[in-house]
Amino acid sequence: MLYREAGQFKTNYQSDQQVFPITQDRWSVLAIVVAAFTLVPYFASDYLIISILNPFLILAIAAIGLNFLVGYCGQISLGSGAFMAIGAYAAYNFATRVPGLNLLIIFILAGGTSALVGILFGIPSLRIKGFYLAVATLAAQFLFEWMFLRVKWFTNYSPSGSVVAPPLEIFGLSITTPGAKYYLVLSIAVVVALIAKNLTRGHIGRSWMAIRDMDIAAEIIGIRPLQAKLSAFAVSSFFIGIAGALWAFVFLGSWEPLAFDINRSFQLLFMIIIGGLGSILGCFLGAAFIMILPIFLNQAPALFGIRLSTETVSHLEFIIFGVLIVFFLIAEPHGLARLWSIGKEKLRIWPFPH
Amino acid sequence: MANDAAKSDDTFPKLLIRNASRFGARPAYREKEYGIWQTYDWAESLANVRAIACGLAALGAKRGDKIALIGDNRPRLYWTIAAIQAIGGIAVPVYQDSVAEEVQYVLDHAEVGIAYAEDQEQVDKLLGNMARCPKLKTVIYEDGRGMRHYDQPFLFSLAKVEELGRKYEAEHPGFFDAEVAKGKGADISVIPYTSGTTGRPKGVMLSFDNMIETSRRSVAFDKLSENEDILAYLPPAWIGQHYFSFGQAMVAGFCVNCPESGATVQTDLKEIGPTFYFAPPRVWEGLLTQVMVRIEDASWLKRKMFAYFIDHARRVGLGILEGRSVGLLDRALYALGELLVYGPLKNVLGLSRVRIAYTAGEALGPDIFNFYRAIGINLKQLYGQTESTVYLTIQSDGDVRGDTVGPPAPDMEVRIDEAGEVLYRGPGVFVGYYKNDEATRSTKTADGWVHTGDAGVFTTDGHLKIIDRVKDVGRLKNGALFAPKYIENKLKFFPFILEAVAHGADQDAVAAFINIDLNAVGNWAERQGISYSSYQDLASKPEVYGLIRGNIEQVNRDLAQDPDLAGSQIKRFLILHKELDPDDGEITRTRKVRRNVVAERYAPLIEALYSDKKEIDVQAKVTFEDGRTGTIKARLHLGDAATFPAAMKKAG
Amino acid sequence: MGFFLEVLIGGLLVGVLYSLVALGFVLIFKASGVFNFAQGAMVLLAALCLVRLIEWLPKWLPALQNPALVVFLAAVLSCALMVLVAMAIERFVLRPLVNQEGIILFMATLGVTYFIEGAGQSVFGSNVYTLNVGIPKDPVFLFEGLFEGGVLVNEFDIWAAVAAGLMVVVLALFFQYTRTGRALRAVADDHQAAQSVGIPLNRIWVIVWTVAGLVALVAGAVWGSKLSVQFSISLLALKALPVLILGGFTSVPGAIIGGLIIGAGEKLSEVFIGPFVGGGIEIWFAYGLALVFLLFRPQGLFGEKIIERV
Amino acid sequence: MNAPAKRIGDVLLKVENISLSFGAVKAINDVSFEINEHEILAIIGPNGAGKSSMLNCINGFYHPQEGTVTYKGIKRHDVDPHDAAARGIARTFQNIALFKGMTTLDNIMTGRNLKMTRGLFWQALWAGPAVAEEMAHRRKVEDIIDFLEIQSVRKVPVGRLPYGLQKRVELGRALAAEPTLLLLDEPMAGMNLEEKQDMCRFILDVNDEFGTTICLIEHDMGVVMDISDRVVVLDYGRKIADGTPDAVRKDQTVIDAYLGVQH
Repeated sequence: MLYREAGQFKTNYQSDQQVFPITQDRWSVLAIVVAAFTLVPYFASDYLIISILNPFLILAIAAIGLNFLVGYCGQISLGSGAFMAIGAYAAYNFATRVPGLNLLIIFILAGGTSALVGILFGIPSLRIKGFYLAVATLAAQFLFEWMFLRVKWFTNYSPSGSVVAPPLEIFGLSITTPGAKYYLVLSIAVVVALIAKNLTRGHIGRSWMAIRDMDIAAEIIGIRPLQAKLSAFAVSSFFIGIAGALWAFVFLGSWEPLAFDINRSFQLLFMIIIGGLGSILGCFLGAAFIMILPIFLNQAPALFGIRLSTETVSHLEFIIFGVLIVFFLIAEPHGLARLWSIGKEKLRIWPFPH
Repeated sequence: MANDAAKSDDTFPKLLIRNASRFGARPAYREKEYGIWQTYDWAESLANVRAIACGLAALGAKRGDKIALIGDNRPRLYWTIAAIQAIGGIAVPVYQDSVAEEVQYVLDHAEVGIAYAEDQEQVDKLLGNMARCPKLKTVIYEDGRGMRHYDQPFLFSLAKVEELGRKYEAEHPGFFDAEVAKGKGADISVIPYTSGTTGRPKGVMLSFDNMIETSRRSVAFDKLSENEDILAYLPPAWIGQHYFSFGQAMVAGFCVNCPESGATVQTDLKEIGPTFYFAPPRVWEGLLTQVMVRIEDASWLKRKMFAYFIDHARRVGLGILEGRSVGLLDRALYALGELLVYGPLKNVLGLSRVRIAYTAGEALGPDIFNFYRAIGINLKQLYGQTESTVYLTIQSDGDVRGDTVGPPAPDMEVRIDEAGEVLYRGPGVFVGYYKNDEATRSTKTADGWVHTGDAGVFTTDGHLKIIDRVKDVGRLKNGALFAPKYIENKLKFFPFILEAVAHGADQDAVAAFINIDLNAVGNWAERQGISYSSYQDLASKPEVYGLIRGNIEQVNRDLAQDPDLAGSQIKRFLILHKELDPDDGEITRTRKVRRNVVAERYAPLIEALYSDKKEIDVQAKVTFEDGRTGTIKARLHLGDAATFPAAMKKAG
Repeated sequence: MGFFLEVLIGGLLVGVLYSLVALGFVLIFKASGVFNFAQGAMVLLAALCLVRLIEWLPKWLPALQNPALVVFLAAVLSCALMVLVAMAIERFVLRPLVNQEGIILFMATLGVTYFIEGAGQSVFGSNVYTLNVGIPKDPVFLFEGLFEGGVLVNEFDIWAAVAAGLMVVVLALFFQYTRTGRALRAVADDHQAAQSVGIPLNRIWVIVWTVAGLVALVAGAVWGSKLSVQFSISLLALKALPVLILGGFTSVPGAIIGGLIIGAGEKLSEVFIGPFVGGGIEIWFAYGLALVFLLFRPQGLFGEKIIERV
Repeated sequence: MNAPAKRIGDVLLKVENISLSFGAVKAINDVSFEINEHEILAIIGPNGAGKSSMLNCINGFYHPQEGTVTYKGIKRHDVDPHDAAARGIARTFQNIALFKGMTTLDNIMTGRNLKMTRGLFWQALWAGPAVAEEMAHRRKVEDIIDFLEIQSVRKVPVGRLPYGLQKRVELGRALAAEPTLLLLDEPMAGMNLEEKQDMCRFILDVNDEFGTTICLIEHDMGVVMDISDRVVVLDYGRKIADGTPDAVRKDQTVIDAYLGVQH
């Protein structure tokens, strides 16, 4: 209905293979990004930014990272919580042990460390597949959870194992107000989404998807499984690491290993399942869904005037979560992203049926 | 047009040189290939034409030589036409889907020396005819796919011709410009062969003046500029396509877009979104049927919304399109309709950028015509023929009606002689029929008037209304006027009827053959839960007879309103067991019925219609897709249709 | 030496309990190809149901005071609940997702895990309950003859090991020799093929999930009384994973031996390696062990060899 | 227009005494044959004769217990699939092995991955060399799409294509690697007459236009006799005939094998 595609023809391959070939899509995404940078910080309350928008963006970055591995390369990973933790503690150590480093460099180094560890834990994926691989990543999860608790060097010998993020400042600007934090996280999220889109539409992305769809055929036409899987693990862990650093520095402020436990891994996995495996948009939709649902559940009873004890609310949260996961897997295994693209398809051939 | 300016651009090569200097980097031709629209600007086009022209000269082409072109719409085809004309040659376009002997007749009749064929399929047709075309010495091909082992000496790829051309021009500097300068308005620019419904096709000689003078007027009439985009998808040999994508394109300087292949025209139309669009009636009818069929499957809500807004558009749309005053509420509702239905519909059909659209060749049903205008497509009627270089009568933006073909085109005089035949005179009048003076004399009178062969009448507000072919207009036994095409067009306005042939001359009543539209009737049958196996099976169903009878009786009611046509209401009809097919010679390539062939081949059926038989067995020879022939046996029902008393003769 | 033996036996006994939980996984994977992550939650549900019923039954039916009878009735009612849960899972989760790939089904069981944890705790309450099903807990000394102080072992663990051993034997017989057992193995190989020979797929799945529920009940009872019933029991699933890796997803004996290795390995590593590295390593040691094993035999001890065809 | 006699080059691939067994089952039993350059060699034989296994040995998917494969002069006991692909061996599969999650265009582009080398950095920025490389390879793939006449399904996910078209896309992916040796595993299985004729035309054009050597497995004798230069016949893992189509057709052992005369 909103699309006017007549007359949008392509005269070169670059415009034919761009991220948003249809003008209406390009303009609407541009509008959203501009609004996110201008209107949202102006109108949104501090509470909304601090407790919803910032975590949503950071988790979206982590979801993009995990989607590289699970959605695009088909390697199941239950260890994303640990990789976030590596990002957080690497950033912490770089910040404290190497003073004067620019914040962005710290994040990139944190991502790099996480990527290296990711490659290490990617090696088993060459011989084992499916659930067995899930166990290898689970081993990473527990190993690092234990390591950050027990090996004091990482936490700079703080007694309780919890650490405090250093004051954030970048190019001389101190980042303390919610607005500043929001801008930092938003700009990183936009850059990450763009990089993700570029990686998945090039030949690297295709080799990942080939491994995911039929790894035997991929190997025979010349794709090195070693290179493809390890690059997926590296890129995935890199972005999850950055998300971990952001989560610790910007959102939590001070944290201990428990903040990155197995439930975080499950949460990220749910985000990309519900959001849509193999879709960058799916990461944002999934992150938004998983963030907003618990908040909605807490507010909802109040709306209908029934008072519920916090305990029952948290149980209710579990129940509804469980039901929704199963519902989505039955209704649309490809998640919100597929529903979104079907909706878009309907609009494009409106008024005719899909 | 100032007189001296005429000298510098009175031929297409000169126009091309002017365009290359004036528009330079603007796109002149686009072609969908390898997934994207390959674009060639005016400067590039001129360079290629220069190389081809010199190449043709290198191959021995002389001024006045006829060079045939057989192929689909491709930038290289149009460059070759311009190149031929640059060295004084005459282009002879041939239909690309005509069979070998049709090609042979044209090549031999036009004494063609060199032929341009697009690909292996067309080259094979030419090679097959070499023996029977003594004058054909050289064949040029564009797409060499599959011809690697063709080693005939007289076969050249277009690339080789361009290479020869560049070498030739190096040896004869200034040759190209000198040749172009020799060209003048009166020279013959192109000889298209009419797909005559009667007898052998005739070559219509059209001079540069014919083409350029009429193009200048029509470009000015519709205010076409170099920013237009058109889609060249109809056969290049048809005068209409040649006029739009060569005549007007060179004059106005707009871009000609060539689709990837015949199968992808619909998607290419949507991608390009042309601003100036021409389509024969069957395309407009087919599109509307397709829309109605697809909407049937939509959800209840969408169907209701669609019906409501289309109904609103039918009431208010024409007023808005023609700028008449319309109530504020209606205008607001129409705007909402534009957002919800008309805009998306035009977008899906690829017509949202259309500024001017034409239909011609056959009559188009008024309600189909008004449907497109109602949703905001500026569709207009025009009437013309090859001999008049297309534009004879044309409707202007403010003065459009569904049932007429409009007032005479600029500087074109049109009159009706006592026999009711339409005659015209003006700049578009053709030079004559090639090597057929006898036919030229019978068509062109001494003082320059041309017989169209169509019967027509002028309405009170100066619009011409075409009734039928003069020779087909007959009288019933009781003297009532019988115009078969007029009746057939009314029948074809119903989506279920694809083709109709009316009989009645010198009979006491009118009877009709009906061809059902498999797509529309098949879909209707599914909805009614009627199962059918083949076209022939569906055509013999009693329910389908009932459906068609309803349509015929509706036509009879319309005919009853018109006093002098009330007598020719349809009393008897039958549904043919097979579609009339160009391969069987029953209709022309552009789907015009060949009456004499049909009358002679189906004589027993006509006879049965005028007897009181209820059924008749029939055996018909059919040629299949790959040329094999077979016979079909079928039992046809003969149906009766109710007729209505004539209305009182209306005043005036 | 005695101390080593003591730790070893302790480890082995705990290993048996791990394999009990692992059995639940193997059963469902063998019969439906689904890696049921919700097995841990089912153990928690069964334990919660058992312990609360034991508490509530005497209140609801004052006539019923004899503890043995109470426990017995609670156990029966818990079995009924597990059957209901099995049917619900089959009806609302498995049937709509029939022949989806393994990863989709695996994620569905994640959803089921959350649901059961939420529902179970809201119905039966979510704090810690001590469970006593009458298995004596006092320590006992074995093999006094061999070593000076003999080996200190908790009698409870022995009983638990016996219960687990009994359960394994029953299951092994059930799978190998009964008609339904054969049907189960057929379904595990190929859903369509089994259906084509007339095996009622839905009924089979209900049976499988019920049996898994009963195994969960026994595991729940044993773990419940050992560590008392609390939310952390549902994390048992994470403990059972390495056992499955070692033993292979599809073999019952594999689950038992895998459990023993993991149980012993954990305890030994905790006691002998732990102190050097800061302790608490058993949480990831089991995974490390399984991972190392996996690199040499990707399909575990007894799992079928993975053959890839083009 | 009869095509001029095809210039058959020297030996491109030599298979010597290959034996392959799965446990007790002897799939291939001491088979040797050669394939010359620009030749179309057909491997025929009843089901289970070891045809597909032979292809899998040539491109390294199976490692035979005995025997060697010499390709372009390099003798290998265990061929590594990646290495085989890198040195110009491409293949299609008996039951289509396309990447269901991608469109036709992406599937064929994946065929070119060996030739695309730009690293992560440039890909991430989607700038300079990475884009230039992608566009150049896209242009090559468009030639193949044009050659196989699948322009209209360019952006359609392969899962939705009819069987005949999927077979063509798979051939396109193999061609994208610009192979010198093309292995076709029953390219025309399950096709109707018209689709078979198209596929034959494509195979002949590939051999003729690109000079690719082709080794195909086919059951349809009509096709084999028409388009192949030489035929190797396998039966129960053993080579029972090797020669021109006509010679093989008259060979008594071949006739027995096909009529199922007991060994």
